[in-house]
Amino acid sequence: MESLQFTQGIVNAILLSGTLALVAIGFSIVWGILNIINLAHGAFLMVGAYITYWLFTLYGIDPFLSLPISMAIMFVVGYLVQRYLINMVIRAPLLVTFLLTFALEIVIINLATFFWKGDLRSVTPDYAGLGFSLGNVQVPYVRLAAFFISLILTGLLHVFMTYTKTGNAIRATGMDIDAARLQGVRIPQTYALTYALGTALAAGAGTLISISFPIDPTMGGAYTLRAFVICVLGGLGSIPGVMMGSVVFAFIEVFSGIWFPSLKDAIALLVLVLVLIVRPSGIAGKAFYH
Amino acid sequence: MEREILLETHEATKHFGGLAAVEKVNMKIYRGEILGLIGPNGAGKTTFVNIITGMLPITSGKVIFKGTDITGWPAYRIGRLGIARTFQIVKPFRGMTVRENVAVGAMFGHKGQTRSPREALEHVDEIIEFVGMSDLRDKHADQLTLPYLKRLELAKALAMDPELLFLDEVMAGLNTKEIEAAMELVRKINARGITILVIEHVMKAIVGVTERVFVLNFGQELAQGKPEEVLNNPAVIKAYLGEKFVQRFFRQQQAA
Amino acid sequence: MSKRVLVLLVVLLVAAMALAACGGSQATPAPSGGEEQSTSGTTEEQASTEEACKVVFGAAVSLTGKYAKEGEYVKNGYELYVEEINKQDGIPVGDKKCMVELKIYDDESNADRSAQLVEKLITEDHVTFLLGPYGSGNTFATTAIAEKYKVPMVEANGAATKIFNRGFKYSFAVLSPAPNYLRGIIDMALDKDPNLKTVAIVIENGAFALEVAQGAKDYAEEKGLEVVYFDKYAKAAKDVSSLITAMKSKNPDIVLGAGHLQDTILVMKQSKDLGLSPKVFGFSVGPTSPEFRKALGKDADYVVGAAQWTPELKYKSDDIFGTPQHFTELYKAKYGEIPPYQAAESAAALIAYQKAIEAAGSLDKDKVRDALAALDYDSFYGKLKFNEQGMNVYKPMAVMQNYTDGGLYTVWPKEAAVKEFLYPFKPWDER
Amino acid sequence: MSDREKKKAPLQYSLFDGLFQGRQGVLLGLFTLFLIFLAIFPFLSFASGFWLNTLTLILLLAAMAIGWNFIGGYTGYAAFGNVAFFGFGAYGTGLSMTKLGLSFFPSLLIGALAAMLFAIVMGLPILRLKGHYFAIATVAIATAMGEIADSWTSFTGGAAGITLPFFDPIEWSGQFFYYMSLLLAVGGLLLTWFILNRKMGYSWIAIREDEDAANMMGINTTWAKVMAFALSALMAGLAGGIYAYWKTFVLAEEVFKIEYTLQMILAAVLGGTGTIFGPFIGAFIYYILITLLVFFLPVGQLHATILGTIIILVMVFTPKGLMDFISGRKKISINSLLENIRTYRV
Repeated sequence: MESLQFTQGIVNAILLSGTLALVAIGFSIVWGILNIINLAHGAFLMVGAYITYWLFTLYGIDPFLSLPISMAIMFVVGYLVQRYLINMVIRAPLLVTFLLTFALEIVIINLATFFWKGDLRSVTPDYAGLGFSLGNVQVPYVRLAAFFISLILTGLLHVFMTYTKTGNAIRATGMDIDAARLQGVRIPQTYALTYALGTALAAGAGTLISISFPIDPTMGGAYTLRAFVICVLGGLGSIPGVMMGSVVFAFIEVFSGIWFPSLKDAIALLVLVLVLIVRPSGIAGKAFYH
Repeated sequence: MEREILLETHEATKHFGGLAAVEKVNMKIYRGEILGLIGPNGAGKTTFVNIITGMLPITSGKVIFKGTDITGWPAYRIGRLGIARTFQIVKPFRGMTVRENVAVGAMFGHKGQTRSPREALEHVDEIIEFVGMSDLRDKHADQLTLPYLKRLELAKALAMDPELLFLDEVMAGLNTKEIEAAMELVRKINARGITILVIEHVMKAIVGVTERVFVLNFGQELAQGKPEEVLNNPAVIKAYLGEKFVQRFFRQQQAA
Repeated sequence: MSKRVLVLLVVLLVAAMALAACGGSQATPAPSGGEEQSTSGTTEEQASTEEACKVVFGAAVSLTGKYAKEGEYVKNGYELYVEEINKQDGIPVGDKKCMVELKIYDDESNADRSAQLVEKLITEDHVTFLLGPYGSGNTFATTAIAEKYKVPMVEANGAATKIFNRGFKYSFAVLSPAPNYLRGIIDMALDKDPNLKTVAIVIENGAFALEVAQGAKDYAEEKGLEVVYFDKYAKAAKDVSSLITAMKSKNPDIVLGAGHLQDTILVMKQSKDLGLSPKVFGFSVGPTSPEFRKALGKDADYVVGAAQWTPELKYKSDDIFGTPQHFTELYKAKYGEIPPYQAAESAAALIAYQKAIEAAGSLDKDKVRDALAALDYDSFYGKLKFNEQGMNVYKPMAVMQNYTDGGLYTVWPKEAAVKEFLYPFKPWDER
Repeated sequence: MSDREKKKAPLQYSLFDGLFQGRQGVLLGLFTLFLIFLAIFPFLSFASGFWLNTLTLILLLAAMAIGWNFIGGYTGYAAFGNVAFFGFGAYGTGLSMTKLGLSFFPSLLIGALAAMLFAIVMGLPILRLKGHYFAIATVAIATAMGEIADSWTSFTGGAAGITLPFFDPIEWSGQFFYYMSLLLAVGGLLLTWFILNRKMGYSWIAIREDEDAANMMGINTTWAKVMAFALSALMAGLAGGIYAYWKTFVLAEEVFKIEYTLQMILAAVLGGTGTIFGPFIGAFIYYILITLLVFFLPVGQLHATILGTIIILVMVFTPKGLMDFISGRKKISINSLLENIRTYRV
């Protein structure tokens, strides 16, 4: 019996790590390139989830098909937010951008609560909750699909950042803004693009989450915190680091959830603090952009 | 007569990951002298100062100051013991006035233990005048221009009543006239009985104020001696200016 | 400009408070202590006899935040009563009738705000009586304020017994206390299948749910069941799959959940994901509200929930609603859905007030308090009677089940059951 | 500058920015008037229980903001977990009163000391972290502490919390807690002033402006930072203890709410971080704004949106807070509002 707990735990953790990686990757590039802790990340994720919900509820659009739609919408929103708001104060001390993105989160959540009410909602396509069993271990199709889509999106991002001109411009900006400027990179646009990528990925994660978890306007905060922990665990600024951080975090979360359910977050957070103290560059050991 | 050694390093070494920034440097600084520390960019000059002053942990080796082994001491204890420094990239306390900036040195430095903040604030007028900033005394540091910020660095260090002062490129970015003034200032500081280590790229200044020069290259000692000798040392010229320049230099000399 | 701007700033700062404070409180004596307050109560009463008599009930209710949905039911219940009683020209007080008014603020599901608002209701708005907020946490915070000012509060949505363990004199609850919640479900399950052996209990980490769970555990053990799993999840949990997995490995016959609507939905959703199929799924709060079915669709089938009250109960009363069925009709006409029990108990709180006021023949706070303490009345909601501590321990809990036809029916107690208890829970993989 | 003038010129403390800008007389006068107003407030005719309650909350917030200012404003460490100290103070006080059976004042002391001790123990490792990492470590610790308090049923009472006795006599409890909070907030102002006159004040600001330089100049930065952290814990811990007894219960979800951290930061930022009076005034501005939005303006459920918008505007236009304008260091004009954007945009 205990072994079921263990094997199911492993499956849960692996499935969870995919979605978490997607959540964290957007957070990570914004942090790494723009040096902003984007506290509104979870709010964008929530909006992505609601876009999926409404497309499904009102027009019957399959949640997986709504993925590009919610990502595209939030890409535009993110671009505008960065271009015309955050860019204005981006070089200010950290407290300013911290509070700015926090205020953004308050506004988004409050508006969402106002228009959509605070109750839990679920996207319930016919296949929700279906799955197959490996022995006694249950693997829900939706979460499996979400896992693979997350991997694909992460892979696409990696390709984009490595092999396209724009991706290179973004990375160059993150490494040395002045050099990038001299190379002809248009910084405000590049920043906006980076942030837009971050919000689009958040929205994508929101879509995937909405298919397997109930959603509500305050759902995002927990994901912002997790993204942060993952970035620290994995080391900032590297996609493989984030992937690794997600796996480690997912295992911590799932197993502390099995053994000490009410201390789930506390354990993850104390691990974070410990990692920060002992090895401030994360377990992947890559240097941070500072 | 043997001069008194004020500071001495034994095989001081600093590694960043696998990279050796400073490798087994033995340096002696004698009380009362002005020693020049030169070397090409990336030679490890600032790193060397950082490990002596406790800004960076030393990888191996020893630092002895006034006969005390200060290896591994935190920076503030070293500062209180009588070593002060300026920073290549100026580090003013921007939210404070000039006088408060300097007073911080006076209240926490070598003789700081005995001074109250008010005494420190009153004490520093003389130093501010010494560096020629009396008129700017009550200005905020963030309103100063670069030459004054450099002087402020100096004043802050002086206010600590140091016995040994590291000057890290205080003349970089100054024009000829300002350099002259700065050189004069360095001499005046030395005349107050403060031993000085000058890190400088401005060769004119090195030749003009130092008695002795120590050359670092790739973290290791390349040469030391009198400024004129060292600067004519082909190895030093090569390290500084590259092979091609050395050839050209000697060709020119021959032509002359 | 500078100096004037400055002065202006400070003056504004002070004036903003002063003005706002003056709003409706010229009559209040300075210290806000209890004795002065009760005098002011009488002053107001005298004043209101001369004008048209009116009773103002004040409440802080969660209209936004975590308990927004439940808060809406509470507000609906209060408002339905007020609408109905005012059709009859209000509550009889002595030989005249007093129109009823409601003053409701949104406490944002926040206990601190709730307490602050109740203090405002008492000292600024001078309401005659207080009604409760939603949830044990907020109720706990607000009863302390009511007690401080010696204003009665009849609450209908805080079931935790710890609210009433402080010896308060002015707080009354019309609903059955938390430890009783899941007893009906256990009784019913054993009645159906005496061979049931094991129970797993998952608990939302909150005062109410912990009491529910402890009550259920004690009762289950008393009935010879083995409690194989008993653990809590964080209050705002968004993922309980770890607990579900742990429960599943124990293979329990009965899974009981102590919590609220949102986490109950979450537990059900993830039980399906992870294939947890016990013979009975029962929850303290959630399955009886229309939201449950809305969120889960067909997956809500078979799930049972504890209910303080159900529309099918066979109570008869001479209050304005008369029977649960009549209440249901009125509620449906006004809000378009079957009333959840939160609405009924909230309306019942006002019935308790009405009966106490009638008995006291006065709006005096202390007289009404004494009448409440002595109240023994059979309402459409069931018995309204308070023990020493102010809890209504005299009313039984019912059980409702989400039926396969999409309906929600009372299946326990047997006397009131309109449908047979569907047993066992149909495993997910057979659906 | 002649010698005579030099003698005459008073020592200028930038530490007292916002006060010693040539209008200190007016400002101190107004502030004293305001304090007198606060001191007699409970005896004014319109001082209902509700307003007493609201002002008590404001003063507690002010006290916490003043405490936050030590670490966040003067020392420059973006501490986002100060609510942990509030929670420690509340639990320390609550547990001392219920489990040890002590009376309020010794319990309050124990609570505050517990908060300070925790700050020292936590501060030593995490004050080595910089910027975002420090910020998030503090959030993480505060959140974890809250969760532990929430589930450690045998010690803290878990989610059922701790119930404290009522203040006796209950009729005066409003006034008692009001004056306790006023005392704490004003004490916090005096403490700030006292520290700024000591070397500690200079070390804090030096650390904020440049920690390396501060260290190099003989400042024991670790000690100074830990002291700043511990003193801000003292303020929050005392506030937490008063709050616990005032509310007569301690519940993790109430006393470890991350919102409290944000409120103290917002109060400090609105007023002006790194100024003596900024956090105090900011607390009033913040809370009055909230109170107006929640209770008096017809914005209904959108008040959080309006609050968020205000924060965004403040961050974009005057992130240094209003103290600059109040003190006359800056004039209110389009230019001064756009200055921030000009400096920090990309």
